Amino acid sequence: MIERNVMDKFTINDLNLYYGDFHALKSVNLHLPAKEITAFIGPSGCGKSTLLKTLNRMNDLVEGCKITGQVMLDGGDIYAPKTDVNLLRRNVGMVFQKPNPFPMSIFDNVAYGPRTHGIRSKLELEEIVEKSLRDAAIWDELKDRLKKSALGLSGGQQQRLCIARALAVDPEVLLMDEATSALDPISTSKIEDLVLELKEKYTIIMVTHNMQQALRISDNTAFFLLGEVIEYDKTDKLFSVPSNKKTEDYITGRFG
Amino acid sequence: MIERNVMDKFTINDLNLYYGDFHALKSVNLHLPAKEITAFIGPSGCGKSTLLKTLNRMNDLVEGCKITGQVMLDGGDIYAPKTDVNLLRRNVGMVFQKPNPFPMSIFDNVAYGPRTHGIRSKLELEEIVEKSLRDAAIWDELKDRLKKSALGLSGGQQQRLCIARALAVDPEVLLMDEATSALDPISTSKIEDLVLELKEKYTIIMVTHNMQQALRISDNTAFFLLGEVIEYDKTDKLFSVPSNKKTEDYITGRFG
Amino acid sequence: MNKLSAYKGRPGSLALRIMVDLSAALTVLVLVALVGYILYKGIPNLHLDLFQWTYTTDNVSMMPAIINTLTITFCSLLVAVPFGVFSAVYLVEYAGRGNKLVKVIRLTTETLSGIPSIIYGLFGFLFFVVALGWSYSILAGIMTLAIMILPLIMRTTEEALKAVPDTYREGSFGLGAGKLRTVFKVVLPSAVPGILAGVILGVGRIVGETAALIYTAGTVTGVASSLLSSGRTLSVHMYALLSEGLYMDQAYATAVVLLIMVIIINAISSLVAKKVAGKAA
Amino acid sequence: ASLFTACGNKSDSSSDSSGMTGEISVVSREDGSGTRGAFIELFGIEVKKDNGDKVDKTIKSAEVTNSTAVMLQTIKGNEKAIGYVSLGSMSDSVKALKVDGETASVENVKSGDYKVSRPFNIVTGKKTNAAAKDFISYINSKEGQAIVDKEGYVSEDATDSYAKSDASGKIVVAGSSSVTPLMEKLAEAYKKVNSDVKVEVQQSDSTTGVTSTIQGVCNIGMASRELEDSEKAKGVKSQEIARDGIAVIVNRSNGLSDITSDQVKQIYTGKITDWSEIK
Amino acid sequence: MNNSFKEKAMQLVFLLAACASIIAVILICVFMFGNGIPAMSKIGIVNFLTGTLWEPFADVYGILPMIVGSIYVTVGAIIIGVPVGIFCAAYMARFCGPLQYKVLKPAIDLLAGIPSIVYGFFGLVVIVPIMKDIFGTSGKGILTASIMLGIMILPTIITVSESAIRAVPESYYEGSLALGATHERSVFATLIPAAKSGITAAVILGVGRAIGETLAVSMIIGNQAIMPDSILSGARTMTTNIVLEMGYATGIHRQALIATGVVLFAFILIINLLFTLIKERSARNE
Ligand SMILES: Nc1ncnc2c1ncn2[C@@H]1O[C@H](COP(=O)(O)OP(=O)(O)OP(=O)(O)O)[C@@H](O)[C@H]1O
Ligand SMILES: Nc1ncnc2c1ncn2[C@@H]1O[C@H](COP(=O)(O)OP(=O)(O)OP(=O)(O)O)[C@@H](O)[C@H]1O
Ligand SMILES: [Mg+2]
Ligand SMILES: [Mg+2]
Ligand SMILES: O=P([O-])([O-])[O-]
Repeated sequence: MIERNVMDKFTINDLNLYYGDFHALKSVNLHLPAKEITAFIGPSGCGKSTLLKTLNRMNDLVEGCKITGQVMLDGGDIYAPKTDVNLLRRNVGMVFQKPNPFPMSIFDNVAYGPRTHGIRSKLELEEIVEKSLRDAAIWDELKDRLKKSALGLSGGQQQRLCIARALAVDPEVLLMDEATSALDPISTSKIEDLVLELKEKYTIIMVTHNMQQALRISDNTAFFLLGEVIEYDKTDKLFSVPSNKKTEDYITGRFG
Repeated sequence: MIERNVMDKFTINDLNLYYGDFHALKSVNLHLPAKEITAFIGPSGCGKSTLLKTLNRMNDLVEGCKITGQVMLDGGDIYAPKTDVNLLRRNVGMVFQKPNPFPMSIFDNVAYGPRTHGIRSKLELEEIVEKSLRDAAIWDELKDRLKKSALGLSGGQQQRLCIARALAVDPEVLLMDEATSALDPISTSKIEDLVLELKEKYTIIMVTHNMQQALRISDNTAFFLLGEVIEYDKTDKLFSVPSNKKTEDYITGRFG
Repeated sequence: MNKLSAYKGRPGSLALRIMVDLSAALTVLVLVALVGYILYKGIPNLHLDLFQWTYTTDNVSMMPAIINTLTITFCSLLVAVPFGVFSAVYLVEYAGRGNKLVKVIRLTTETLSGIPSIIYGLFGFLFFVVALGWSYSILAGIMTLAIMILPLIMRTTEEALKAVPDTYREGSFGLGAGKLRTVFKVVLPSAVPGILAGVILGVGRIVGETAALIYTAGTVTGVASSLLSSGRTLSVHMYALLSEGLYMDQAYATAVVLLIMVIIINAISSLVAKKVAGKAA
Repeated sequence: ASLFTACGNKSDSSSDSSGMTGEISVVSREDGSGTRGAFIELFGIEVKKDNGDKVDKTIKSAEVTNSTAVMLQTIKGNEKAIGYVSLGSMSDSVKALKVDGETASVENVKSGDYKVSRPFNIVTGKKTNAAAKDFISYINSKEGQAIVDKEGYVSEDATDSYAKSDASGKIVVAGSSSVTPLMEKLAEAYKKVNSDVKVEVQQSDSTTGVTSTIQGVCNIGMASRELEDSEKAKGVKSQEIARDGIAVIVNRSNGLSDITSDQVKQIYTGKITDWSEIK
Repeated sequence: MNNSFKEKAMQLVFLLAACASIIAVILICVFMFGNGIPAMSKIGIVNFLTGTLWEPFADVYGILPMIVGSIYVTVGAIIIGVPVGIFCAAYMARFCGPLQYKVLKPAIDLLAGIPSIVYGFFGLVVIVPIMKDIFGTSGKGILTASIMLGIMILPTIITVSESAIRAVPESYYEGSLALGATHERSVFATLIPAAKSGITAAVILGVGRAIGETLAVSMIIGNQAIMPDSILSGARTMTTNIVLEMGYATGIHRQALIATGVVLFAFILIINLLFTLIKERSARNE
């Protein structure tokens, strides 16, 4: 068990989510500590991505998606009517499974967020872009081609660019949905290193299929099955002495 | 070292491949034994997919792709002018990284190949479809919905359907390009089991990012770096006592 | 390119190949015949007289018509494109997916695209010319044409918007951008080539239109001096020249100029499309 | 075959050398058109019923066109076709037939020897401004009618010369496409004698010309037909400014050069269907 | 706050733009129905739709011949234009080299930009005489008009189909090739079926163009208001009926012509509805 703590970034209380008639998340209760890495694992279709999306309300975009329960960010209910969704998404950045740079230049990609939030000064933008790309460990590779289209980058570069893009708006939380599953081991390794560094400043929540990855970099792990949280614990503990039989079955499968 | 053998399915002699000016494969020499599983591993961009595609001439589709050297299938040069490319591709089936079922019914997907090759009789087609789906270990799951669109299947099901589709034309070789990288562990496991069964009848050549996977199921492994074959050996041997320093670095990296 | 031997034992493929090649050849043949016909009939009749600044019944100049065509084309697009694009944005980005109203709009607008242009002309005459009191004026013509090409622009834009991957939208929302910004900065720029294809089709219709204009913009032979004065486009000019059979030769010469104009407009459009697409890719 | 005798006496005509055989392609104008109205009336294709209603007996299989250019091109391209067209639009690409021995010409129409013609009308509403009146007076003047003559139409009798008034402004003349070419010529000539009035000519069709006048969209309407009662009821009246002869035309390769009005009637009512029946 | 106001304001602008389109649609409908319905009721809907005589001078208005004419010509245009168009689109998307494409693409754009009056004269001067010589008729008629319309809908069908075929994921094509299918089979058995919704849209647009085309058709179809008895016989379509007589029509005759437009509108609406239904059904099956 992970103790509840006032420092928790997210507190999820009895969250239920329905896609039309389909009950996709069932009474989820979780509290995600700040400045730690929490991993969501579980078989395909168990609701990992769905839960991740509820944290920055990307599920608002899904038609017929209904929610009951509470998601608190720093103690405030993000589903309260007065919540500014755009501000929320600015604070809770997201990196997608498939890198999705915009069809514009590398610079414009990273500057997109700051510009959205009203930064116009060229100098300031240049600073932010450089800093974000440095933070995403890709500055050296890209600094000479900032004006080139982002679509010309390799998959790994695109993904790190997307991370830089997310960092550029200076979020507090970074959601990553299988952000490395489309990448080769070397790119993956770079991004894992990066995530470990980012932990200093950001709260990171990641979905992964790769249990080694969860084991390697996460502090806490939640195991999902059919929309339910089966087990949530410190990563070391969950992988070494799982308290639930189902968790054990899953992680000790031949993939353990 | 793996001894050359008259039973080898493929013999690749001094193969060079260029994408325009880019030298993507450099003097590749390989011989791939029949009815065994050979894995290609190596970092992204090292030429694994490229080499795989030369084996059924899918690289013909790439503009500006030039080849020198020889690829022999059962002793015949597949790049000889008189080669019937369609026949070659029938004999050397391929399964892609992302499952790509056609947007038609499950039945029609599997029957597509046989129909292409002139089989019209409904009875015969039904037999082939059932057998192929059984071989791909997915018959029981799908037998009641053969008339439904294949696009409604889950990723793992789609991939096994694509394998069934490849089997339906009765090939001798199956090329698999990261066929499980888009799948969850349970689906991956099913497909690995399947591949091990298929080995009885087919020669299988697979590209994978996942070294555990290579270790688990392949007989031989070739390690690629920057378009060159660095080491090619029995899988056990390559992973336990690699003879090349680079191989060792790669497989003992944090991903080993 | 297609070695015959490759089709040995595959008569179906060979047949398909032949059909494909024949169809392409046929299309080219038709075009060559059409263009050849226009040039053959028109070029001998092209005289400098036809390009004088003012029209008289002696010189039958098409210069004013050329200028009017450009004015009307430009202004019609100026009206129809924002309305068409904004409507499409509403339908695709804002209205809910199952929205019944959207279906109705889509159906009726699509239906309107099959209505013969003379009906648009009569409507424009009664509505713009008479009811709104604009009398015969290029403004009446512009509005009528704008309505006529609106469904076209809407439809092509809709398709183009739908083709923009959702990942772009997600990416933008995920950064805290609002819907408006997402639409203008990410979605619309990616849809520009598709929208331009619609614009090209629209230009084709405007430039080729006669019936709808005769009853609205009128057929005055001079350059329209303001939006509220009448003027004829090249197609109307050609139609007028032909109708009584008095100026057949000049009509054919007009067809040549019309052809050249279409080529130029298409070339410019595709150039713009390339530029925009190039910027995005 | 009964017609054989009807025109057999004209030995000087080249009709017997025609040798035309084959089904006649009959081409007509659209219902309601002024040209068609005049044509069917004068050739007796239109029959009055007892109750006074008129019936158009033109055979249903006749091709119909609403464009003079299409008429000319159709006759030009089909050696078995017959049609009719305004004299003002006659061209060398087709051949006009003499009707009952009379050539279709302006002089013959004027003298009354050639009967097939239609009126060119201008239509005015209640409020005709000074500028429009001035233009109309020009049209009706000697100078104006001289232009009508010059352009190959049949002028009206005119005795007075045009006297420039001090009217000025813009007037719109709209309607019949058949009248338009003449009106353009008139407007151009008028501009030379009174440049204070600007005349805009809008070419569309007779009905639109009348409607536009009623609606006040134009000052003067043009119609190549007489006004309907329903239109007159709306306060417009028409005035003839010229007449336009209508020529019966055939392909140039047709050996025929003469036709009787009865033969035209028989052809257009479907009694004669083959060229061999015309000798 | 400022932002959310802008959002709301622009959403309103978009909505208003969409409404403007609706208003335009409504205005035109009101105009058409307002003029057409009274005539229909005076003539009697049944008489109007099923009457085979069109005699405006006798106040007899039956448009069945025109309905039949429109159907014949449109079907003819589809039979001629659709296969050629789709094959040609396949050629452009999948068979031709970049050089041929560079020539073909602007050529087809050009075809789309040529005004119908030019098509009409081309038909009159080139196609009609050919048909006359082959069949010994006057050369004008349903077949001639079908050929002409078949040509005129080509650019629409080719352009829209080509982009639909291009939009099909390459993976389908590769999947088919990898099964040993020839290039041709891969294109026609996978790409084209996968593009069917786009191709259907192309056909609908083409049908719209064919059924609504006026000027060119009126020059080469003969325009006889009689029931056609063969594909060589002359006929009149609903559109040519309107454009032909509008110039001199007054009173109920004029209204009857606009009522013809209403029927046409209903026709296109029905066709679109049918296509929508088919599309939805096939979408549900997937
Ligand atoms: N938009 C939607 N409408 C209806 N059902 C949905 C929707 N999105 C997801 N689902 C369903 O909700 C369940 C959870 O989906 P989710 O994407 O969260 O799974 P996941 O754990 O992320 O799986 P994966 O590892 O494959 O990404 C699945 O059964 C899925 O089919
Ligand atoms: N069509 C092409 N044109 C030009 N270069 C290409 C093309 N396809 C691949 N390449 C280049 O050839 C090299 C080998 O590519 P290949 O796809 O074979 O790599 P891979 O080993 O399969 O990598 P991955 O694990 O990422 O799939 C790469 O550097 C790649 O950029
Ligand atoms: Mg997921
Ligand atoms: Mg690869
Ligand atoms: O044919 P119109 O005289 O009415 O133009």
